[in-house]
Amino acid sequence: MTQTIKFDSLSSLFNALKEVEKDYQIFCPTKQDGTEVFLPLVEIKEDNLKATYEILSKNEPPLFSIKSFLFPNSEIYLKFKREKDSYEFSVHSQEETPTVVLGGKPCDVESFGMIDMVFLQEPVDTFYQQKRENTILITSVCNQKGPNCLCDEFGVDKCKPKVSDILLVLGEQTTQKDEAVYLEAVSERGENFLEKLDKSTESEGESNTPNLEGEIHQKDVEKLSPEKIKDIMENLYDSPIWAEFAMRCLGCGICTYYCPTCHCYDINDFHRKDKGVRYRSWDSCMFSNFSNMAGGHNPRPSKEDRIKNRFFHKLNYFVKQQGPLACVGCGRCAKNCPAGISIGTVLKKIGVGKHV
Amino acid sequence: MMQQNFEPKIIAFCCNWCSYAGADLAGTGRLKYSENIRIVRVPCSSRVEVQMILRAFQNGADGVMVAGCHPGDCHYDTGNYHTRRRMVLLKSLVSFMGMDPERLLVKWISGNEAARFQETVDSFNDQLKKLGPSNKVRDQRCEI
Amino acid sequence: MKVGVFICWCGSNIKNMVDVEKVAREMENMPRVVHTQDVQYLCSEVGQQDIIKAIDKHKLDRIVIGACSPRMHEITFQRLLESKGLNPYFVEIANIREHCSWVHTDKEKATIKAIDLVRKAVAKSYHAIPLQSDLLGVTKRALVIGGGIAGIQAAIDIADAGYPVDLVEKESSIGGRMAQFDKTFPTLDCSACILTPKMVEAATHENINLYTYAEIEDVAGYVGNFKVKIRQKAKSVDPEKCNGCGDCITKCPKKVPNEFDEGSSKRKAIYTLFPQAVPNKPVIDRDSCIYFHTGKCGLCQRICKTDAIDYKDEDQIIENEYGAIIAATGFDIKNPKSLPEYHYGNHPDVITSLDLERMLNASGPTNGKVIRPSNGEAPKKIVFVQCVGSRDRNKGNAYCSKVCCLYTAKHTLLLNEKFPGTESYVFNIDVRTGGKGYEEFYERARHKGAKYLRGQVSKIESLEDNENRLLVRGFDGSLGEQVEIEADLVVLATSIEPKAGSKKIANLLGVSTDQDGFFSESHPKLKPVETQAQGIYLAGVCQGPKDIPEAVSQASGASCKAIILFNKGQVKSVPTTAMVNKDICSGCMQCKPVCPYEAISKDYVIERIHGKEVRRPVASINRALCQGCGACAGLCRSGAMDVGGFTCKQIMAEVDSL
Amino acid sequence: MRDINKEIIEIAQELLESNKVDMVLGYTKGERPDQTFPFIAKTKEEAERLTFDYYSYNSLSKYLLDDMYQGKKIAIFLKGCDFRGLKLMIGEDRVKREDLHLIGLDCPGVKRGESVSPYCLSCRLNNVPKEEVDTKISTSLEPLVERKYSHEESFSEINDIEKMSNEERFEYWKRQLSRCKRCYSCRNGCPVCTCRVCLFDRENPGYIDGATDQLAQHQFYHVIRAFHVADRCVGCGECSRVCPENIPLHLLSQKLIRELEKFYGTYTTGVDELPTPLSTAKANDPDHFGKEVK
Repeated sequence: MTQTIKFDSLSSLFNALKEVEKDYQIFCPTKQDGTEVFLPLVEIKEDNLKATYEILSKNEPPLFSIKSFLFPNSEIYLKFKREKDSYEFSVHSQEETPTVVLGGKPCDVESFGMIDMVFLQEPVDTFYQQKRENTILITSVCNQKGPNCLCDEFGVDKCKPKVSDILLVLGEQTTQKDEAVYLEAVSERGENFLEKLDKSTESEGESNTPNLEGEIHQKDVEKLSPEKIKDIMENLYDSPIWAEFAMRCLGCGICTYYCPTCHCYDINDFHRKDKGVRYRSWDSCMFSNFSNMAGGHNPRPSKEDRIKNRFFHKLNYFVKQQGPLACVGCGRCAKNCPAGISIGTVLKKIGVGKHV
Repeated sequence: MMQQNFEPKIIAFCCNWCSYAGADLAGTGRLKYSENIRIVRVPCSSRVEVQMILRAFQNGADGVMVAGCHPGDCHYDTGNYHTRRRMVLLKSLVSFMGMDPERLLVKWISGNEAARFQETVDSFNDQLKKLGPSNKVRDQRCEI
Repeated sequence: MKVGVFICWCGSNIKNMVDVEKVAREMENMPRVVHTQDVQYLCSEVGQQDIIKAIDKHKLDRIVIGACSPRMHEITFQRLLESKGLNPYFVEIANIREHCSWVHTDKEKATIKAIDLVRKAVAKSYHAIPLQSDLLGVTKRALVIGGGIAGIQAAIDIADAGYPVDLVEKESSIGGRMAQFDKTFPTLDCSACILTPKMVEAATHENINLYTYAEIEDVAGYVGNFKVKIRQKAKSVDPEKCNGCGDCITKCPKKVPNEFDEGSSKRKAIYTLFPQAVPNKPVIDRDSCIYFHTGKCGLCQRICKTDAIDYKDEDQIIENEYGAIIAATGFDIKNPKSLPEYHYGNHPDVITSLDLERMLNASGPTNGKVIRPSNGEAPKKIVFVQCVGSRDRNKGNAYCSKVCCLYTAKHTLLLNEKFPGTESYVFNIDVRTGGKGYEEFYERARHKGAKYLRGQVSKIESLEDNENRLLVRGFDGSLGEQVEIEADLVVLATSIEPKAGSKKIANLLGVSTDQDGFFSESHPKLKPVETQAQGIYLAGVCQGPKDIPEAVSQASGASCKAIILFNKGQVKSVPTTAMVNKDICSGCMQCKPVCPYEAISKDYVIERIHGKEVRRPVASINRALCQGCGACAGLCRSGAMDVGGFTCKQIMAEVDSL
Repeated sequence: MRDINKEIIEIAQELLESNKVDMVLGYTKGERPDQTFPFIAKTKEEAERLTFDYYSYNSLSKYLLDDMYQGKKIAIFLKGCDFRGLKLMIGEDRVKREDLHLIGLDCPGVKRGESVSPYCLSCRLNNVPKEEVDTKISTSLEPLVERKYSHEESFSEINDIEKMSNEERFEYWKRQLSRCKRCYSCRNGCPVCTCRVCLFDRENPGYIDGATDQLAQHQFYHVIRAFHVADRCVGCGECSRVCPENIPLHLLSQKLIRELEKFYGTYTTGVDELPTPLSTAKANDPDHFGKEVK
């Protein structure tokens, strides 16, 4: 039974993937117009591979989290038709062919652990569940931290994430320092997929993943304690710091949309004439109309309320409900927020964490 | 090439005082033109919001027409001057984004120009038949 | 909300092309529609009763009607709703006649379209909001633009009804075209004899105020409350002091062509338009006056006993308010020079009918003698050419000038009377004599010897004979062959055209003009004197070619409309005005400059935000001024501005329903 | 050489100590050297952290619209483009000039990553006019771009797209827009998107929905957004700068500015008098729609 298979280069891995393409939808990261995107394998040409390799090799998550593969920005629930006064509903059929997402970073895949806690508990979000079970995650591991990374602080193992099907290790990250690419199955789903790949000519067959080299465990990092932070937050509800942040905040949705653990959505109907669809799409608690009520009342009228709510959810409410802090330390907020507000700056403000 | 079997969907925003009246006169004169046009009555072409035009395209219109009084003849003196500026801008933006500007027709048709109304509709209809269905700006969920 | 849908057959007008039953059936599928019905004549008493019954039975509060254009019967149905205690703007009309059954030929497609149009109307009706109109006062003073017979008549009628009227005339005297004429058809009574009394009446009427030698500068406001700027051109003669002796005119050394005689005679630089001019006080034509060019001369000032000449006189802008305006700007005649085949301008003996009219006029350039301009001798053979520039798009105008047939008949009769033995030949496409006593008049002309040739003139050229006569080449339809006539004089019945500068007036008034430049009436059949602009009415040829009795009766009609307005004393404001959603409005006031009626002004609202009182600007609408064009709503970025009857929701709903 | 940061701090501290203002709205350094972020100093100590450098790209004026700033006396640092945006707000009575102490900087241009940001190439006003502000600081920083403003060059970026065929243009924008996550940062960052309630936040009528899988919705949003700032754009480029997906949104605005200029003459928002071109229309504007249909 396959544990690890080795490809002598990224392109040979891709050739192998192409052979199994008919049974899977495979998505990989690359660059388009200089911006990191995930594209279906078919659209990835030879000259994209360089970019793809860069993304896999850099110890920083790709621009946009792979959350959207299991929890799309917008997806249709059901369709409906109206005949006179009778309505006809039909559930929107889900994609059957299994999906393979290559290139997620440990922090990204770990985030699914948290979303599971919300979506897979009763009542189960079947749309998420189906995708979750139908998706194979090939995680590109890190051998050190990027400029914005807080994975260690938030207890994410950047070398061996708990949630994953297959780990992707680049030769250059290892003691070998070669161009090879190693795929190591860490789940049953992963193993089955690797077997399929193994049959393909490109693979060099069985092997063991060489040891990673690099700043694998940061010594000076204290792992953040959810309980401690939760308690600190308890006393900060009326603190002026939220107003301070709010004064800088643009009120856009970048932090929530790029955060791999944020999972709020809105449900809408779109209909013309006698037919239409009900669909859900991401929503952001940073938007003023997120908490707007039918009567026009808004329980979180100001930016201050909203920004406070967001960080209380991450650092307090979620701990109470599920246990962990709702953050995997991917650092996307730090990277993308136009006003420089991030989980890091907040932790710093509330006096937690050395690095930040 | 003309797609004969294809019947374009045209939504026309017509100024109540000129082009709408012109369409009425075309009726009174029994002038025949294509059935594909649906007229939305507005008090003045300047009332038309850009949002409405795009909405029409979203909903699957193959062509949108905005018709007002001839410059200088506006029932409200200056309305169509504003329409003119807005539409010039919208058209250029739309073409800059590659979204077939020729699907947006802006026309000055007075209340007496029944024939001009008829001719405008028919030639626009033919032009759209040549262009074929509009699928660049259409919200796909309309077909679901 | 309960919607009732009514589809009108309009007899066969709609039913023949649209499956009305199907349309009605389809509408049953629309939400909130509780009643659908197709009716033979919805506008009829019976039809209206059907609607009323349905309203009572189903407690309908939205009525959707598929019928003729809302521009036709919207009022009818709005009144009906009002009578049932419903807001008149809860009725929505789908135009399935003018916009559907009348213009399409494929019943199936037409029916599908009709269904769409009615569905659109139903969708709109869901979002209908109640609208009211306010009552506005009316300035009981009328302005008449143009001092021709139409303008004079209109002014006198309004004045007689007891309302003050300002009559503005561009020339230095009222009278207009009719003053140029000799006799009028079909009675052949003297034009001046019947006109001058009216001119004097207008001038002396206690309620009429004359502004001669004046022009309209600007028109603002709306029905009942127009604000007009009038430019009183400098007359350079003080009408108060001047006693009209006329010495200045006789002494004035400068001679210029006399427009009143179509340039066939000369007038002085200081002049009255014609002997019976009203007011009969001269003005100085500064363009030709020596003094105003060189600063020398000044003769008139020296000899004027009453010291009325005032070279320092300046244009003045007079501002007045009016409740109603009547446009009677009259007409010009086409200059036939543009049609070389008629040789006009190349040979002095080719003249226009108006030239002949002046010659025939006893006070005209020839004191009533008809002569050949080339040599001053009496013409023996005269050829009249009809439809010069009329009834032929390629030669000028597609329309018929209407009066030429009759005045030409008149001319032949007058010539025959005054100068027995003159032969008259009339080339015509056909002779049109609609009008009381007109056909008889034409018969009389023929009986008296005028020879009518049915055919058009192809070419006129000079016969190089010693008398320098003309050769008229034409086609005689009755003989079916080319004919050539050697003529002493050729008279061209040139086309009537809108007065130069009337386009400018139309723009000032906000009245649209038709493809020929004549002012557009509100409805060709039922509103011939109204315009699309409320409170502005039309009289005379400015609306289309007419003869004198028609112009006069239209003038009386127009004045009657003004009088009605004044008697009511108030007008309903437009209910479909712009509305500001003050919660959303940012008060950026970008909409202000867009408004043509200055109806938008800045206002402030005081709000409590997190316990703090905040005073912020918002736009606010003056409903009396707003006419509901919606230019502001089209601009407003946040969608805070909206228009009653055409709200964003309504139009969006229409668009979505298609 | 003068140290601009020292100067900035002194000015801020003076204003705060003398109670001329309640707060100073400026910039401070972020975690990384290439990060500079908005910063509000309320005390002498906080003022110590104020700074200005090539990464001070945020437009601060937009913040003033938030209720939190209402009724406070505020000193604000302004680059040329920020100043233009603020002028528009003052002109539209959104903020009160008397509540503000304007500190004008002559801007050396800002950087995006290591390269100078493209919008600065089309900058029309880097040097805030002395007479318009209460305090004027001339930076000691080396200008990043040659200050000779060439009108044509300022539009060079859109020429490339205009050269494309209609289809190419469509594909180009389809690619760009399909990345849009509708985070609205382009709207919220824009100093002239100043509506109290944005059209896109209106529920009724709902103009737009979150269906990010529909190109049509993206087109709708971006066309309207660009159109609504067409005659207001101050060319600060925040729209593109804040976009995490690097969608070149400023090109849309530039295109519109050029069209406006082509037909209705040059108008520099925040410098020229209100009203803006779309609120003015003239009888003698060129007419593009009079021609007969072919």
